[in-house]
Amino acid sequence: MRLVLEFSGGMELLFGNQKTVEADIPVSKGQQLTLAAAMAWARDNLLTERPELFMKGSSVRPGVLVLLNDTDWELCGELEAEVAEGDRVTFISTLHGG
Amino acid sequence: MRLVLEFSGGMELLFGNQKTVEADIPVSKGQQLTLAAAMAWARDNLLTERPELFMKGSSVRPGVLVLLNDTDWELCGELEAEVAEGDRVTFISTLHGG
Amino acid sequence: WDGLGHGLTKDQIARYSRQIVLHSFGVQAQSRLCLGSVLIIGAGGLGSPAALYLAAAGVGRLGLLDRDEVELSNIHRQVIHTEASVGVHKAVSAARACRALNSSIQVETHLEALTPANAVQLVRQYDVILDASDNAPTRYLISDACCAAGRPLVSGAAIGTDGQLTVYCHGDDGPCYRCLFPEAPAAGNCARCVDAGVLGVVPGIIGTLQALEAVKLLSGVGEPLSRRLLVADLAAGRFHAVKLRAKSPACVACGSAPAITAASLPQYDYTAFTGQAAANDA
Amino acid sequence: WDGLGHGLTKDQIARYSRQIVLHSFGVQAQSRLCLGSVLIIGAGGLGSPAALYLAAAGVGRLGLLDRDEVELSNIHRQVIHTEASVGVHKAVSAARACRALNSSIQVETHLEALTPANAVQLVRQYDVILDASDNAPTRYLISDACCAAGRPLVSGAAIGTDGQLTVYCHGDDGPCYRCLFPEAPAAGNCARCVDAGVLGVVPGIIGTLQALEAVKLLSGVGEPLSRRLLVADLAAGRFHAVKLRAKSPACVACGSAPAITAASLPQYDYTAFTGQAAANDA
Ligand SMILES: [Zn+2]
Ligand SMILES: [Zn+2]
Repeated sequence: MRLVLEFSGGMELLFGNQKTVEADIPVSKGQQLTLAAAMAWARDNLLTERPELFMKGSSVRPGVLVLLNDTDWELCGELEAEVAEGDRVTFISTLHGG
Repeated sequence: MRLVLEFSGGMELLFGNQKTVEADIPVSKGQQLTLAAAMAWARDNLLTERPELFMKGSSVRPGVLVLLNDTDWELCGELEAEVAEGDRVTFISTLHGG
Repeated sequence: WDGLGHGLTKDQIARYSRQIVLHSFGVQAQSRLCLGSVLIIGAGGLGSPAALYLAAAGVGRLGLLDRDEVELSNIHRQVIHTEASVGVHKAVSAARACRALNSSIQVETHLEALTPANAVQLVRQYDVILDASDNAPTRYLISDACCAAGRPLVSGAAIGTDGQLTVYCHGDDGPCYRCLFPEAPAAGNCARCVDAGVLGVVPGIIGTLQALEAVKLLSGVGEPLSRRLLVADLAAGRFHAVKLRAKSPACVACGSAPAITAASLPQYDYTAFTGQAAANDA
Repeated sequence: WDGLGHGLTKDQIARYSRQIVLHSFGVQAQSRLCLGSVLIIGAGGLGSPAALYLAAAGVGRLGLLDRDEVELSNIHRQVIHTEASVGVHKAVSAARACRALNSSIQVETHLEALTPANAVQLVRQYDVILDASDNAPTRYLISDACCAAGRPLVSGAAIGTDGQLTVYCHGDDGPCYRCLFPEAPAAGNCARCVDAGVLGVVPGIIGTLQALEAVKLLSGVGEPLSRRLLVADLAAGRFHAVKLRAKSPACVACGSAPAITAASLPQYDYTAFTGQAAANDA
């Protein structure tokens, strides 16, 4: 399944400084792809350094906002949200600086 | 044909202060809708005042930028550009203030 | 002279005439600005433009809080200060600039750090709070104090060429900082901590946008960025608005049975919660 | 002390350290800023923040052009001026503020209006031009002069709660103002002319974004807004980027056989072309 993965607020530094990645994630026939699975795929296939800055256990680390098509994943079902062909999944690290 | 019409930079003042209008424009069977026709329809059905601030002859008045799906109409064929179901047509008045 | 019942003086009408003639703003909105108050926490990169624009716009009472002194290396982004104010307390230096812009408003300085002990009573004194701070523990403290005191919070942040902006604790359903981030990031665990530089104009843009949000909240004109996060990638020149969750009934700060209240907040250990002291993060 | 071959002094390295430590910027980009020059045309609502941030960022030579004096009703948006500078020439007042921020840069004032007679030679003296003016004839004149002199132009505009920003005359295919608007709007024919008010913070946001574009152009870091127009609806808190046409080979200013050149521009009648004098529009 083709997804657009976006990284911002510093998250891109963990992914080889890429802000946008067009990903093609293998899905078994008849299966749905969840945000949890998409995130694990990104960790295993795209992450270039310090995985502890991306995930904590099977979820995202504290301080990272996850969006599905520009909407907070909390409104879509979080880890269990189902993603569809062409969806955009965004990981934003919250900034503290001023 | 359903289009989204957007007005900005002061153009909205000519259209009852609406910035976004969901328009349903009648099209004869087998006919295409052009930007010229969409513009004429907006003039005849939505414009509430001072038509000379919107159009000049059959085109837009000088100082107004026309966009089709966020792209300058000059890149799409200007008046003759064909619009499709769901397209966004935007009219932006250029600002001079500072 | 108050023929229109708006409470503005002739001098105020002259000074703010370009805002008053604006149909969508007008004399009533200007009057609400002139009667309103804003506390800006941090007189640095974000607070500098926010303070200048809020003083200029006519916010009646402006509080400026900072505990640091101006350094030369601040000025590339903290444009409210000058070379002559190096070594001067930031809140004092910023207040001087605000008064020079607009002697008709009241400018108050708070020269102490914001602490659990003083946060709620400080926040209570103002209508709108601006988070222009630079570290995670202070951001949690400000959000909690705004929940406890019932004040809307304009939160801006900037680092590198990135900026973020939202309004917390607004209206019926607006979330607080803890609703979004109930668990603090581990100390040193932000991707940018190793590279704490910032292009000076980036907090300039975010801080000016914070002033805009405060003007919207005080004046009642426009749509505040509640439940929306504006994400700015300023190297690419891109702005992006994302839709945020509503407030959580389970939130320990703004939920239906909050553990953190005006009474309990002073005992809350922000250093333990975030694993970092208020000073060591940028 | 120039161990890295970047031409920065120890003082400059200290002053700009937070930009220099930024990986994507660094010492080379800072050095290009320090060796660069910007002309800001208009020291008003847009020019105020632009001048402050470009002076603070370390642009080596800053030109400030305005013909007006500061009035009290300007200050709600023109935050580089103070009450004490009411009656002072705007370029002089703005230059004073820039020098107070950064005595290590060169600040030049131009106290005359920009005219067809002086435009090309003024624009030629700087690397990047900022259009922070407030009327249509001046906007055409600035664009034409940038075409004739081969200078990139950062164009900002603001009125009410709306703002617009783009970069003209940049690179191989960037259009000029005339490529987009070959025919001038008729005098008084802008929808907003009857309602010339402006919320003060709106030009603040656009002017700060103009400073960002100038920094990008001078430093070579980031993607300038060429062939893109940023449209800001600041009442709604929305930014929108639109894709613009390339330059037109038929353009009278920047085309393959331009009628308007450095030699012919001084004779061009902007008042006749736009139907309005440079002063009577906001
Ligand atoms: Zn909450
Ligand atoms: Zn051209």
